[in-house]
Amino acid sequence: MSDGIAKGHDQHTEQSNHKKEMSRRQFLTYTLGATGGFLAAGITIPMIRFAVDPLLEKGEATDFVKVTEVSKLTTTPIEIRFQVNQVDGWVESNPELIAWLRKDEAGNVTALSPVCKHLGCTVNFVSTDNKYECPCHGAQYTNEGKNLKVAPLPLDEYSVKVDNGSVYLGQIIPNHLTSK
Amino acid sequence: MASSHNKDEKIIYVGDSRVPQKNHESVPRDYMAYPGKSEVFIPNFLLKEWMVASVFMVGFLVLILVDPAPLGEIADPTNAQFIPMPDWYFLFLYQMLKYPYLANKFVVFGTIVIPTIAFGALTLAPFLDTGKERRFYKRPISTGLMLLSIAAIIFLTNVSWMHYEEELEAKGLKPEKHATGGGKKKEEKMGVMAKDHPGFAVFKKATCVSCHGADMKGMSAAGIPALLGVGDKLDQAAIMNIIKNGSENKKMSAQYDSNINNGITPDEMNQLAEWLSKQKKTP
Amino acid sequence: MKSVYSWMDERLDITPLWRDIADHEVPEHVNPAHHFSAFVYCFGGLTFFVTVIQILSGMFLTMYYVPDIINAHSSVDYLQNKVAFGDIVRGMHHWGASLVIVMMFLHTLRVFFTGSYKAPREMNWVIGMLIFMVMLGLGFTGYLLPWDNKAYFATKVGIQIAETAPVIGAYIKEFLQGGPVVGAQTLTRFFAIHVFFLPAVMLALLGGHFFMIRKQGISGPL
Amino acid sequence: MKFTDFNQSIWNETSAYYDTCVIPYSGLTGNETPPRVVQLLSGLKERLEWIEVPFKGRVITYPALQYCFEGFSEFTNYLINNLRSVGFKFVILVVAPSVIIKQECAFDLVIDDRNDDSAKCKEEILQLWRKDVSNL
Repeated sequence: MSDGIAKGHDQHTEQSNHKKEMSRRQFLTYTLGATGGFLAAGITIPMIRFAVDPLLEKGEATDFVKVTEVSKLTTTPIEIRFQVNQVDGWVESNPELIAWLRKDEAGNVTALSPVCKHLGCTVNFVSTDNKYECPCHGAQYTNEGKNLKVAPLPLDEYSVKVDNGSVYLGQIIPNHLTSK
Repeated sequence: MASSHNKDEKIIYVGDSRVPQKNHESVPRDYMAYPGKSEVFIPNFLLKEWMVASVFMVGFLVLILVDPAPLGEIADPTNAQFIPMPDWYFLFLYQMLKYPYLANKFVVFGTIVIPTIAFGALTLAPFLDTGKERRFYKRPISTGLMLLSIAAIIFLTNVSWMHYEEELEAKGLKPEKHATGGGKKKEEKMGVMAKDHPGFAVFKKATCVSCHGADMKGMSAAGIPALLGVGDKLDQAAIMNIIKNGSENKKMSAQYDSNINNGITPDEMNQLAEWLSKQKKTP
Repeated sequence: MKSVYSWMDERLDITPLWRDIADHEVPEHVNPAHHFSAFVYCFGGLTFFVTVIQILSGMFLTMYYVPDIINAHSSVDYLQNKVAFGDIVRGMHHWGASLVIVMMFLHTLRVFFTGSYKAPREMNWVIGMLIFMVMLGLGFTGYLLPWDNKAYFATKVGIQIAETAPVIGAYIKEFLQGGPVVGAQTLTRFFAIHVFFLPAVMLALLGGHFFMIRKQGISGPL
Repeated sequence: MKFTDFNQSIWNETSAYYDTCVIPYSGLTGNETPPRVVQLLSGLKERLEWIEVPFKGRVITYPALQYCFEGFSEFTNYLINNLRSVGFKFVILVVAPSVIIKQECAFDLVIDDRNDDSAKCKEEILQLWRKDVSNL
């Protein structure tokens, strides 16, 4: 762009010593470009790094939290307590969550949230009945979380990721096991 | 460029067909009127400007790295201790309001009349100072007024700043600089040291806890200092002295006897002082 | 690059525009390479340079900043201490605010003492003074935004001073505060003024300032 | 849930499910230093959470009793009667740690240092509810 101007300028000003002037002019133009680049870089690099910081931040367990090993799970659900450290900028929270994990016959890991869909009490798994039962108003759920009594909806699940023998839990999602 | 090589091929758009196309090239301004060597703006002169800008920028970045922008505690409208200070470039206006004929009943002079006259005169300078003469030493009135104003601004700013520093000292305050950010980071690193020392057990039993707290962070609002890092400032003997005789500013009274009465042995008190002297910021 | 330029030039005829902006001669008396004392002519350019830094760093700061009395302080604390280079970007904006005033002051003095404000450049001087006032306004409104004690009390004093104006004082106060106290509504107001209104005015004035400099040229040697 | 989570229409719809009322009791005497008060209240809060979280859909926490006073037992009996008349079947007192209730009172359950454990405390409440079913 500046080349264009420089050239245009040449044609109507300096006539004498054309060739020499060209090279000097070119040199100056390049130096100008370099200086401009230095100025621009000095100012914008910190700002751009500032802006893209969230991309470069190590995503340490922001989405999924490791809770246990697959090998420890059976077809009978077990209770696991875990903490999620949710940091959203300057808003930080560390809620403790409970999940009931089991491995079904095919080896798929499922994790249910024990919050009763009736009024929010915490349900427990009663192994003798092979059911989840709510202590408050007697709601019952199958081991897949399907609502049998009292509760209007099946228990929610956690999204589960299995990686290298470890189980990772993420967001709470509506139950999709029981619709199958 | 198309325009310079093949003039015929170039299409010139004229927004409204009724407007005749201007044919004259834009003519660069002629500075031949001024004696001496002139220089093209791009690239020769701009390069020099940008060199200056580069030096300026490096200095600017160094300033930023050396002195980070301050951030005080979150605004607390009930904080009666805080001395309000405007940005430095408003200080001279602020200081002006402290003088009797520009304050209280006459405050309009200080806030409106004088600034309006000053800024108004400055803005209208070209219409007030209409002489042809441009050299400042041949324009004694305008130059004199300007120098006087500059002197007044410097003087007022300086007085205002000195006054602020005196006030800070009188109230025993420190300007808030990095109240939250930097401070918090350091405090988190600074925990209670040497927890297995017997003095720690004594500390929890003794009267210290009720003011300085089990986390030893004190209560800055009530003027109770943190004991974290106390070993950096005081040694065991000095700490014992404060426990026995109270602090120098009399905010803390002597605690030794009441602790002995509570069943803490003198040996344990010594352990306490020794343990406190081990509370250093860096292990 | 060149072919893209020619392609555009063919359609938009931008070469004359560039010529107008860039293709002119600069006289010896403002060139520090000839007389070192001519460095005083750099202040205007440096003011513009810092202004560009202010605009850029301000734009980037709003990626994290929230104009709300509960979150403003934490967001500034967060962007300064937790975000990479946050201390530099905020430092640029904070110190740039002071430097732009210094540079503008020096530029004003240079123009004053060289008598450059005289005919035919009176209008440009007036516009320059308006820019000065807009800059002071930007400084005043920007000061409140971190919502720390210093910001809060300085603003309170500033508004009290504005209140002393006869007749309209109470209205100015109400307008600036946006409510009965310096609080949530003041902060959003100051934010809007600082980020949208004053910069818009300033860009318009700067445009006028530069247009006149190109049109009238720099003032001649003394 | 907390009493503040209810308005008239929510209460009209769901009151049948909330049959257990929890009264927090801090048992302050006035002798406590501020840090001690903080300690007591945070201990009390922790105990309340043992109950409030797992039994969220059945218990309601009412405003607390803060200071100990003469005639505690008469007053609480009066309080319990009134609460029952609103429809609560069970009234549970949750006491701050290290505070001891010496007087007799008619609470269905008192959570204090004797059952100072989340599991034990849950078990006691379940037992209380089961007793009710067996009474029917």
